[in-house]
Amino acid sequence: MDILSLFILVPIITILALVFTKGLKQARIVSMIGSLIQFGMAINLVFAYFKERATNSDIMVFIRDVVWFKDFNIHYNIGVDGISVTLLLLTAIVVLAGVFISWKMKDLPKEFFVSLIVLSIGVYGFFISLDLFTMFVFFEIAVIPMYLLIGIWGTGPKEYSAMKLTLMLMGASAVLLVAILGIYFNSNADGGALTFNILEIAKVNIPFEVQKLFFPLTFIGFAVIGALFPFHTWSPDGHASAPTAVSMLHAGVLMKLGGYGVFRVAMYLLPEGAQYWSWFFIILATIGVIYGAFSAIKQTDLKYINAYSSVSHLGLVLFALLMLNKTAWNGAILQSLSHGFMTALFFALIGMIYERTHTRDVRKLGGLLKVIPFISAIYVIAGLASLGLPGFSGFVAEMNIFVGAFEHEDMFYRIATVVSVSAIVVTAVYILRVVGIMLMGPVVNEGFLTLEKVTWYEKLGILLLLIPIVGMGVAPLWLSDMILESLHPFIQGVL
Amino acid sequence: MIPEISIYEILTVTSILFFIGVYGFITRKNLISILISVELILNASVINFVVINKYLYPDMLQGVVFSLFIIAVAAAETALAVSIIIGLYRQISSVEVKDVETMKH
Amino acid sequence: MNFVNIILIPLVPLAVFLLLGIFNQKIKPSVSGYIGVAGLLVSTLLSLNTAYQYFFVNGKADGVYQTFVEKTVWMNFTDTLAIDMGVQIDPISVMMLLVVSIVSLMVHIYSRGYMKGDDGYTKFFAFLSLFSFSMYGLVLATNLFQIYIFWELVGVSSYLLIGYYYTKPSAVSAAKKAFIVTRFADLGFLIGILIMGFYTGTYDFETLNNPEGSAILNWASTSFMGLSVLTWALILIFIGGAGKSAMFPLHIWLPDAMEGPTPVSALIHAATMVVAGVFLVARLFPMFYFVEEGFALNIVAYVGAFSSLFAAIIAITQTDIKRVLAFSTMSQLGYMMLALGVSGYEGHEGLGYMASMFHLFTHAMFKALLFLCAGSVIHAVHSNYLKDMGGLRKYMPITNITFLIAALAIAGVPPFAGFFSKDEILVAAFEHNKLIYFVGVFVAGLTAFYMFRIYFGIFWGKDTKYEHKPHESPISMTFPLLFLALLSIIGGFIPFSEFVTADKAGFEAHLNYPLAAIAVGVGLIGIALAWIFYKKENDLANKMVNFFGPVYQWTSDKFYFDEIYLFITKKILFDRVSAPIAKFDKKYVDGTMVGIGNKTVLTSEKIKGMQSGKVQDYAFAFIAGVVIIALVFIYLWTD
Amino acid sequence: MERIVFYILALIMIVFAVASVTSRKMLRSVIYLLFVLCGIAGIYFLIDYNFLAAIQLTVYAGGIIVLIIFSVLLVHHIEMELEIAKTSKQILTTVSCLLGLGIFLITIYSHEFNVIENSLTTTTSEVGTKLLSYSDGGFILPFEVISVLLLAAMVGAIIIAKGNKLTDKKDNPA
Repeated sequence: MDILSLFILVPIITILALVFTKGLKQARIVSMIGSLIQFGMAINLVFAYFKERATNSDIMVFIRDVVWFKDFNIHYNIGVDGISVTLLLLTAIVVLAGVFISWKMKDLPKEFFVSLIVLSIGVYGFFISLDLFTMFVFFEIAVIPMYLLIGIWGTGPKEYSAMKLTLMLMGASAVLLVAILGIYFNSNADGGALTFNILEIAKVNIPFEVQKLFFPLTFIGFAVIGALFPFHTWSPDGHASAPTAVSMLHAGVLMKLGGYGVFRVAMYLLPEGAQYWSWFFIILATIGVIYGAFSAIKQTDLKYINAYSSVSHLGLVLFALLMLNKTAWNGAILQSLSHGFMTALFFALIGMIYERTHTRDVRKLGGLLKVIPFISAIYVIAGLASLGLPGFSGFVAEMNIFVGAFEHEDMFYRIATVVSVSAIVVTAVYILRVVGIMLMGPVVNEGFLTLEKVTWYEKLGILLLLIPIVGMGVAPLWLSDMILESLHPFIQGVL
Repeated sequence: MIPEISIYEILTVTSILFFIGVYGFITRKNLISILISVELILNASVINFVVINKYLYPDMLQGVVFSLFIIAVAAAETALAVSIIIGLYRQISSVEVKDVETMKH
Repeated sequence: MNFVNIILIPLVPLAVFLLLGIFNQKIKPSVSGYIGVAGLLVSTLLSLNTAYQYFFVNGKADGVYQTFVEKTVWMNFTDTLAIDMGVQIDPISVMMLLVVSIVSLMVHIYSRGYMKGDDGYTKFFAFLSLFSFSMYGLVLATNLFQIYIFWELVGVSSYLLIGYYYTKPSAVSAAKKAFIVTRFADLGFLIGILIMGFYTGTYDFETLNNPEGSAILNWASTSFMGLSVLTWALILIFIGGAGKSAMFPLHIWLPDAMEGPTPVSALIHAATMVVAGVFLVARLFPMFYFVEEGFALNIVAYVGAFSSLFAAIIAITQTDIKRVLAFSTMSQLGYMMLALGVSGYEGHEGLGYMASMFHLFTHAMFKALLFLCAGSVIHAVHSNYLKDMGGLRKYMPITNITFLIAALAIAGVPPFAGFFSKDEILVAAFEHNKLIYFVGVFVAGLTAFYMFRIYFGIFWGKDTKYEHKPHESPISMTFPLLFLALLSIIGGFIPFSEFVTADKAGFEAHLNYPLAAIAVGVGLIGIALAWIFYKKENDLANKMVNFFGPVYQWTSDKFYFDEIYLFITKKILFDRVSAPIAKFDKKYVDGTMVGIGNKTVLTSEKIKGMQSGKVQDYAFAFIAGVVIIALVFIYLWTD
Repeated sequence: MERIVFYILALIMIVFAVASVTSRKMLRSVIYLLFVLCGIAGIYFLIDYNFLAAIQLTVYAGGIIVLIIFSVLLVHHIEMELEIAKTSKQILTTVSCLLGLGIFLITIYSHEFNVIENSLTTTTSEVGTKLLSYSDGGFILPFEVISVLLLAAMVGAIIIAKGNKLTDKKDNPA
């Protein structure tokens, strides 16, 4: 068995094992063991990747290619480069943290963990696929369990949110499918057979007219899940209604599929289309960055604040991708990772606060630093990380994006960059507002004085997410170099 | 064949009959009237069978035989339809289409 | 140079921070105080050693102080641009090391007494250490990005320390305000860095500042809106510096920042962090001086002069002693900025630069001393307001004396430290720009006046009846006072021009006796006026207030700048931008998406009726369909 | 002569067909249909398919119409007026029917029929032979199938018409 297929296989085995469990205790132990194995595999993969990379200079390593559906030349084709490796690691960590955070899942725990792990299969598969069709299949696998997870275990208007989220993502999938087929049917532009293989298509000179037509479709198809303005509206409602672990996974990992897809498919396969359209999507992304930040200021629900903050941060990912240069792309990948950890951490903390105080309305909270100091302190740290404080991952990512974006000579792009940079101030405003109202100040509610202290599994979940944030922020060199190296073939393809 | 009468004229008449039947089928609101319209349509097509047999392939009999079959089937159909109508009338005391719309919604 | 020792200077406080931060609950408060002080003591000794080595042993080559750099790549941006982490040793960084070390150590010691019994004792020392680490990193930075990184860290430690009394809403909002205002300024800084990096291809100070380097020689190659892009970059970077150094109009956070514990005010908002802006300009001084013939430097000079005047006027009317000191800080920072602004580069021409650094050094000592004295007073009377004080000289003799020394130093009375540095500044200004010189002299007078106003108000004047009899502070608090007072007395005699100059060569600076006499005279007039108004309780002051009427009111309300900013942020940004965007999102963007969904449901609801179950309807549709298709395909399509 | 007869027959058929589908009296509508069916029988006579004409008269005019009349009498009062469709629907239907008719006619008239001049008379025995022939082109199998179908229809009709009573019995075993 090759090292990558295990990422699909282990969750499947975990699910099978979960089927035979009874009750919360067994279910969570099994899921924890499964996720721990995944986590171990992800770490092992990083080392294996470095080892392989030393001798192997292909674009992708650990490639495995099995014909899946012969008539249409669909393959089960997997492989990774530095970018997917880091994203796999992100996924493994967030899933594991998610399991810890759901330690006390009361309703239908078995089904919950099964859905959660099905979701993770989709994400793993998406990150390792090198075949457009397989990629699309995994994309769908990742999206569908979302409906169940929100619809069944959510809070508030959960059916509405679940429906909205699923419908919008499905709509995007429909657009995406058209785009993928469009690419497929033009993959023989230089002669040869039609293929879904990304690496093969990248070598083909797809005609400019075709690129112009299909780039926006591909981009929008992926960018909806990356919360591109104005297709972001599923995200606040979805996040607000979802249970904690699902919010974490969704914002932390699932939304990254958007940026990754844009990068792997739209940018890599349709570079001329990307150049042709970049100005237009730059405008949308820039609006998203500013708009998300400003929207977050006026929200009162913690999850909404975080959801809009995600819109802003992920807008920055798309913004960087559209800048079409190595530094900005490096920033985009780093930002994906960084946002993945940070937002997962945020949602975990919000979940803990909600569990204790039974409200997410900032106006009803206050003085939490006094009563639950650990959670509050971590919230402050997460907030500082989110506003791009040096020493945390967000800073590293944002600086790469800004420096990269500024490399673009064109005045229009410069202005867009300056506008996006100004989001760091607005971000500070909404983060500090929440910190000020919710954590500091006098304790507003007598009931808060007896809040339960943080438990060991919550601490574990938090630390799992916090360590990478700090690690990336303090010593970014190895990570950013690893990504930069993997970006080389891409940037050569594009420019 | 009919002396002095071309196939066009006959086909014209049958077409007219056919569309009258269609018109009736669509506009009438009563099951029996609809049955009547169906009979018109069937008859128009039967004539076509016969006429084309006669005018174009006079030494064959397929058209005639088919006409017989159609008439037989029409008879069976009418019998069944009438029994259904009567059964329905027993149940709901009406043979109006609008009262039999339980399939809708 | 022994770089291991130098790198340890910031790392020791960092280690202390991590230790205290992670084991916050487990460490006894008394122990954590010792750990904090010990950590900083190590750093201070190392700094002193570094200074000695640099200035007296091996720093000089051919009469010029060398720049030593040791760095490692932290992150790569492009093939040419990268963020390095490292330490740069040159006169100003070594001088700053001393300033930070001495003040920080004194504040650490002082805090052991001042913060005694506070809930967050350990946390406080952790934050102090974090701040010290960041500040060391800032002064040792080798490049723009590194300085930006520590700049932000300094900002956040300031945020944490201002908001230290986090249950007090005013402290929370002050912390938030400080962070956001400086963050806003940092936005300019960051954009400046981006521009600078892009056009010069480097972030390194050494490369940038080299007068023969390509960055300075080619400043005219690209221009934007009539000015060199590098000028724009420098102006933007100066905005960052102005934010941290509370220059007008980004000064509004500094008075509010006094909500923090007083030792914090002494360390961060008087001596170290707020001079970061001055340090930044000094750091990039060759660029400021050479690019576009010092266009950006002129801006620095005027902004500095105006801020200095503006703050001195406001300081006269404030009644909270810490706020008086805050505005005084702002005013003195403006002084340093204006000194930089009027400076030349080589030899004696660079007097302003040297004077600015000199003033930075002396100011750090006496202003920290003033704050610590104020802290001691506040500790004794439990109030920040002048009206609650008076006649304290009897109860707190040491505080009285040290405060007096500091006040004399800031008023520029010889032989205290302030006299020398201020004199150099005024000489430099006199030689370059008379207008700025007059502003400087006027401010010197105002400074003396407001400083002695609070001095007399606190220690003389009316004999307030105290609920608890005030008493002198413990030794842990008075020792730093005495130590800093000593430095305030002797600090002025350091031959600064030998060590810290723009071209690093060193020159002989002499007192300019006529100008010095004028400055001292103006200072003495200020002190005399204060004596008349405030020495004994009388109503002269009230008469003056009535005389100036609305002007006094404006000044005392700080010319309503807070209100203007509040209006812009609350009314315009929050209510006119943010709220509508949030509403727009819910109503239109989301509305459109939901609308599409609802329309789909509605449409299906509508066309569901077509599936009526009536065979007749189907037949009609069928016939009509067949007819239309036949029409289209047979008769229209074919020809 | 035949021409005149044909036109008269055609006129009768069309007029009565129209009357049949527009009349608001059920019974009249059935009687008009009877006239149409008779007219069709007339056409069969004209083209010399006497057997077919006879079948038409007996099965249709004699059998089916009577059946329908019975059902009408069973379920209707003779005076009852029928509902008619909405005018808009009538117009729409008319339009599409006319359009369809137009298409039919244009198609028919634009096609060259390969008419073979003849005056052959078909005897009943020929038809019978054809129906019962099991050689090539024989119709014995459909013939049998139709027989079974008629039987099945008969049984079905009886069961449907009696359906209520059967269920009644089941419901009330006593």
